[in-house]
Amino acid sequence: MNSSVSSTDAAPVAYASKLHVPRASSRPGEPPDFQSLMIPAAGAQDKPAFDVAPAATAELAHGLVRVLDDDGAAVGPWAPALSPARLRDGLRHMLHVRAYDDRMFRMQRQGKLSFYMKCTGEEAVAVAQAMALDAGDMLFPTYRQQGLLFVRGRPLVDMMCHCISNAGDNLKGRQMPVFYSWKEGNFFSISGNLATQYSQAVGWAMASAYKGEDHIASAWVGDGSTAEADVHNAMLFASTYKAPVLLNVVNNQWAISTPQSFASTGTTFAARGLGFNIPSVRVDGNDFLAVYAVTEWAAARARNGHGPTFVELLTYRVAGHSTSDNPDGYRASDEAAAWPLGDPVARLKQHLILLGEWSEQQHAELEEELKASVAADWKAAIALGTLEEGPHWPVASMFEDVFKEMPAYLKRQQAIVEERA
Amino acid sequence: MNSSVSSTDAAPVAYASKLHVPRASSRPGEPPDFQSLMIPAAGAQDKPAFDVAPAATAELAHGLVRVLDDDGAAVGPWAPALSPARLRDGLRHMLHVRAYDDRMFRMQRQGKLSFYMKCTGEEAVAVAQAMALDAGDMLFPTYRQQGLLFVRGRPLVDMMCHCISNAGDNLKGRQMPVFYSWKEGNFFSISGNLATQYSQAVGWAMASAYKGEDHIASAWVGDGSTAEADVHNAMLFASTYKAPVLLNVVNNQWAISTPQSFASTGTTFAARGLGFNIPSVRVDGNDFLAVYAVTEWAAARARNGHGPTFVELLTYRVAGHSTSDNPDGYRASDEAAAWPLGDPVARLKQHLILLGEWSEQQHAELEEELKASVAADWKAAIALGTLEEGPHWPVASMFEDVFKEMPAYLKRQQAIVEERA
Amino acid sequence: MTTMSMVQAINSALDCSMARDPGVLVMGQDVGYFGGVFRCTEGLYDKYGAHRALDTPIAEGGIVAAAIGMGVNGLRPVVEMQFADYIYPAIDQIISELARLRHRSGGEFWAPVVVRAPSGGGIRGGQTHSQSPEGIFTHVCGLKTVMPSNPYDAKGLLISAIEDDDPVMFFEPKRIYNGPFYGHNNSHGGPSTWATHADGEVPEGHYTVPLGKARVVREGRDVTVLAYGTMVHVAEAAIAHSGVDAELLDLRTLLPLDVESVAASVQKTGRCVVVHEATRTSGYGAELVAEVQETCFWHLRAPVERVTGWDTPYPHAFEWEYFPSRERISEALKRAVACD
Amino acid sequence: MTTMSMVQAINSALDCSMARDPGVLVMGQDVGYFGGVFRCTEGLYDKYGAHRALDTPIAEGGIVAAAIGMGVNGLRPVVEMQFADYIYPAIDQIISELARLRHRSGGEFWAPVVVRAPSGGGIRGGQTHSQSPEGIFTHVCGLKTVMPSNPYDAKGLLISAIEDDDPVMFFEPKRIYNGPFYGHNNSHGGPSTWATHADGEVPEGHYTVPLGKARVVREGRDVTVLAYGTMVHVAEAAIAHSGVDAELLDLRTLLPLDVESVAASVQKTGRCVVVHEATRTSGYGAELVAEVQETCFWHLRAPVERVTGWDTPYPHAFEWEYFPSRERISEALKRAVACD
Ligand SMILES: Cc1ncc(C[n+]2csc(CCOP(=O)(O)OP(=O)(O)O)c2C)c(N)n1
Ligand SMILES: Cc1ncc(C[n+]2csc(CCOP(=O)(O)OP(=O)(O)O)c2C)c(N)n1
Ligand SMILES: [Mg+2]
Ligand SMILES: [Mg+2]
Repeated sequence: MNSSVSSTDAAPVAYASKLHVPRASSRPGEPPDFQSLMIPAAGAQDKPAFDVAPAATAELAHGLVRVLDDDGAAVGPWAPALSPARLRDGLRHMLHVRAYDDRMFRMQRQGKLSFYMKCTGEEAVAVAQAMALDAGDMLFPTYRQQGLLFVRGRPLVDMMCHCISNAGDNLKGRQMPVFYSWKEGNFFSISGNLATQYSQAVGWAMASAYKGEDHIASAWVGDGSTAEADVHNAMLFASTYKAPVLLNVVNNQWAISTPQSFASTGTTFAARGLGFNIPSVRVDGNDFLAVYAVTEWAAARARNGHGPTFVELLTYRVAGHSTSDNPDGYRASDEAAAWPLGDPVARLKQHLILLGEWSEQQHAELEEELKASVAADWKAAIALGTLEEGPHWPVASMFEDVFKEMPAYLKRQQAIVEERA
Repeated sequence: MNSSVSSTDAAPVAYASKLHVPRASSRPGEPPDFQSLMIPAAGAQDKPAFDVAPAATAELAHGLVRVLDDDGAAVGPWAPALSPARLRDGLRHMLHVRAYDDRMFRMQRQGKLSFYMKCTGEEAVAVAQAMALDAGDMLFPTYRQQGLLFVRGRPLVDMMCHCISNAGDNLKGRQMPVFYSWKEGNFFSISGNLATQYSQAVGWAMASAYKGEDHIASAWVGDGSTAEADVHNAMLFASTYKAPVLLNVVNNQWAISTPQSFASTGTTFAARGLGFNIPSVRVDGNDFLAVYAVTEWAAARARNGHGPTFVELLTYRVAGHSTSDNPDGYRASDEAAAWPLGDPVARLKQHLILLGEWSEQQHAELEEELKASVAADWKAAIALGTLEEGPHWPVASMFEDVFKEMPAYLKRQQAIVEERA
Repeated sequence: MTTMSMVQAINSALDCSMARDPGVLVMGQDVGYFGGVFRCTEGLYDKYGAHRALDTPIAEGGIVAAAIGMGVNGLRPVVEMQFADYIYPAIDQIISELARLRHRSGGEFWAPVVVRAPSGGGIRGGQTHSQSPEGIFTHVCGLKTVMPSNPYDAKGLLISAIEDDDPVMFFEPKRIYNGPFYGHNNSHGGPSTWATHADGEVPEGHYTVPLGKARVVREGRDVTVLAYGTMVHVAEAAIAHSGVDAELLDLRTLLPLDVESVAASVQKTGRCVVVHEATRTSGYGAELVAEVQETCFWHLRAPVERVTGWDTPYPHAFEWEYFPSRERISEALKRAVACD
Repeated sequence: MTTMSMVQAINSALDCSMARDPGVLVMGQDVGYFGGVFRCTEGLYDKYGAHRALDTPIAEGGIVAAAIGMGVNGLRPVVEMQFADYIYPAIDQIISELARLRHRSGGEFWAPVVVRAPSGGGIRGGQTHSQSPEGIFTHVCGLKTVMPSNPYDAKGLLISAIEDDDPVMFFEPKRIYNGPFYGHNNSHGGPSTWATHADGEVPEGHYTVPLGKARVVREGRDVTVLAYGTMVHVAEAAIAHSGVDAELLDLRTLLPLDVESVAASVQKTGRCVVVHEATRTSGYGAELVAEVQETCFWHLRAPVERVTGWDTPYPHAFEWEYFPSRERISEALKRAVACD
């Protein structure tokens, strides 16, 4: 119902609206409410064969693949065969991402970056997925999968240089912070335009099949961004041509201030994949083991000619959307604490400790070590230049790469800039 | 697999492609193949309550609502309560459409129209649906639902005048033939751009709910056009805001030369609705009674606040796409004859005869009567002007309606045209 | 009379319009509960409810399509695109549908939709939060295109746009949302917040500024400057800086253009400089040059020059070198008056 | 050497390119089995298979996105839009992605995609089968935009476009697909099929026509006519009809524009008429006028005039009154030379 109109102007009667408008899981002053999330117990879902018929994944699409139980034990058919060493790698990467995010966020607050975006609470998604993929697989991420870069070994100094647009920025000062690109690591240039990469990833995968190659593509999109047409196009093309691609939806409950209910249509995101005849799985995105297992399975499907898999990763965006917003303005400040799937770092740590392969002390030491190494990286990065003081790339470099070879009219514009410099 | 390259140029080795490319139900020289269509017997589907949960319509979305059995009897829970008089109305409208299509097609071949599109074999879709809707409901059709206009009582002379862009054309000579618009009949202006009306219909329905009104919207799109982003947007918005709208997909198997397999992803179109949490039904589009029943049910749902329904109408495009193509160039010439759901006119006729409410003789007489009346309408239309000879609207009228009031710069352009005239 | 920033003035225009007409609603990403990422719809959700300050999915094409359907059904939706850079997914609905509907239906149907979009640089947003795509829309018949340069005009033009029965593209220069702006170092000496700027005085109630009418910001004899949005202020600063006696026109509406005012000024001064932040080639400045050239050829004493953004994406690190600065405009003015 | 229509020349360009490079494929609606609604891809399905003459869903945005991904993965996709009017659903992928990718990734990624689209009037297609949207793309940095006027150029330019590592928008004037065209009644006296036109002689094998170079169709002393696509022939007819000694340039590539040739000609003739079929306001003609005015101001002896489509949708019944006719061009030529 509309509130009644009050204004200095004469107020005509408002309509008695019958329109349904979705609600949020919480708004400031309200208690968090995650009742509507379906969260089955760990180990409850079957693991089907690689050539499963799409319709046979209905349970997986409406349920939730979970491996770690409340005690930190790995249970059920999806439990992956990962050595303790690999698990520790995963934990290290997640902690590394977290240390990086914290540093960069603080640096933004100090004016050293123009902007930053954290992935706090979602680290398992990118880290476990990158570990389950091959180095030759092409990644089409959003701005919230920085973990992919950590697993693939990108030097943090390079990432930082990009974020401060200094002389060491591989993107030559052109892009906002966090819109990374890293060809060497098969990490596609992140676009400011949401979801465009999703359908491009399908084209990349089609080309891989066209060339008879075995590389697959993996694409990510946020819950809110599933609303974009590119996601429809991606699903349609992936299914039509059985492209070897993983289509991941990172459902972290929020799209800036807008709840997932404005994109989910009241069912799971994974369910949408079934409508396109794509095998679809909903997975606990804060469960490192479950994310790894589902990704490994989907990648094997793609590599063996069974086509795309649609994966919803259920997680929670603990921090604000970016440095530009304060989430307390649009959701209960205790919502993160009420999130029923916990923290991915804490859960993997618990598992490793349960296995006897990790300890609180090791954990604390690792955190310290990573904090120090990130601090050292930051020093190394700003030694190559800062956002405000430089050195930057030469200003005239902005005219490069518009085309492969600079046409005469751009050279004339460039000359004007060079003259002024 | 790629064919090997042969050319006067040196031919490098082509790739051994693994890409999956969908196939057609037939190509010239091949036997038609409709094996993959799932066609259950008439009466086999349950009819759920108006407030059915979307997921509970899975059977309806993968099955097929059929009422008329092979003998022409109406069977099962979906059989609608339609009087013989109403059924005869339906038959008359379908025959009228067919007579109109035949005449206009021939006139195009004689050069009196620039273009035409028939709906042969699909007449039940528009006719039965229009009869099941209220006059105040807003229609957002494609070019292949001319039957809606017949049911709503648009004078054929007006439709013809539009198609020949004469002085009587309500669209003032601006639009190609068959892109009708008829505000009085709540029939929305047909766009040349496929599928754009689909998401607009949802907005119209949202406005109806916003205003607290009871009118609903009904939109149509072809199987091929479901690939457009507007269909995704329509489904997303309709489901998110529970808009009172019918979203119909007319699956006539072909999109110009492209088979439905390039849009269906190997499942039913109705299945896609489930992914958006919309109750979805697949219906025999050549079964007048089934189409009527499903439309009546969906309209009642919408009118009673239960939101959208997604309806796939399974039918077959018997004629070419338009006057611009010859279907024998891309599908087996006997495909229409092999279509397993028969002809909608013949099936309703059989039903009426079975009821003792119709006869072969009455049918033949009606066909003659309609043929004569269409011929008379054509004469009346060309008396108001022909495409080549006119009279048309004044040429300078093309500058009107770009804006509500003509800005000075358009008046200047108009003046130039008027001077030349 | 009170003072308002441009954000507040836009908010006030929406508020007034919603209060007067229950058919007016605002819709877009984060415009409801949150009040918009630039705060233009703040408070409307509380005042008018979730239906009239309508949050939407992130599907620009779907938003505009829904707005068209609503417009056809008698409402006056005001759509917010979160950034003008994200208007492209909606462009088919805007160009093929919104702009053409009245014409193609012989006047039977139309949709009085306003599409608001923050445009231009100013927040270090890089290439996807800084674009000025207005030129594209001026090439589309059936659309009106507006860009205000100050709070007073913003409110009056937006109310006009909402009350207009034609679709209007309404671009809001985000750089001057919260204060006027005169170039890189802001050293014009002019007021630095709208609160102390004459055009920051905005009536609280309903008023309109007509579409299609330019405003003479400053009279002058030697050269005419055509500008809109942020560039009006930078041009003003450049005029002061250069010492050239220039006449400055704030176009306000790009289509329909106020050709009479443009021609009258250029026929008087005999010289013209066109300024915009958008990329140069085939930008709206080209149309202005062509128009001036066609209507004032025999009066022109110097080539009409364009000072614009470069033909590159808007670079994150080089906003200032990209931006058509006070200095670049100032030099163009001097070049113009040097001709005789 | 043989004679080809423009359709055949385009087909031949695709065939040559596919034969030479297995990474070249064509994709789009009805381009595979059927050979395209205008027959430009006829025979390629039989010769190269379903993977390389790839039918697609009716989702222009999805087609271009897939092509970008393919381009990034080393292929050279040639996309056919069934009509240029249907390019808008793909425009976000074209503008925000295809055009920007190389720049935004610091040169790490690019996609050598060609987007072919039949444009312009000529088939009584009304407003949604007749548009000429080329101007929009010339405003987008990172795209090259091409429009041939004859079979020889069409083949040579298309091969250049396919081999170019930058994205190219390739507009094909459908009115001259099957024969040259000189205006309404075709009474120019010139050849009426490509078979008897000099530019209908097309080598069967591989050759290129460089992007970015205009062609002097006819030398003349008194006025320069800038045209492209269909309008080249109509302008030729208008020149003959008017008796004005005009120099006619076929621009062929709109971006990058061959400014040197344009300026050289206008500086010689001192007058210029710009012709295109697209709507007038903010069309590519505006850029040409601006460019000519900037580079040739001191040589101009008459205002540069534009002869274009009107600022309305393309009307079904009034194609001829809408079309920039031989007569309208001819009058503009006479007006130009009357100035001195
Ligand atoms: C096409 C487009 N529209 C709007 C935006 C503005 N925007 C940036 S991020 C964002 C929210 C995205 O939410 P989601 O997809 O859930 O991803 P998350 O940020 O939660 O990871 C919006 C609306 C954009 N970048 N691109
Ligand atoms: C946006 C857009 N793309 C392409 C076309 C060209 N086109 C017109 S009809 C058509 C086929 C549509 O097929 P379908 O949706 O199955 O409807 P049908 O003709 O079978 O009724 C195509 C591709 C168009 N009109 N609009
Ligand atoms: Mg999110
Ligand atoms: Mg079809």
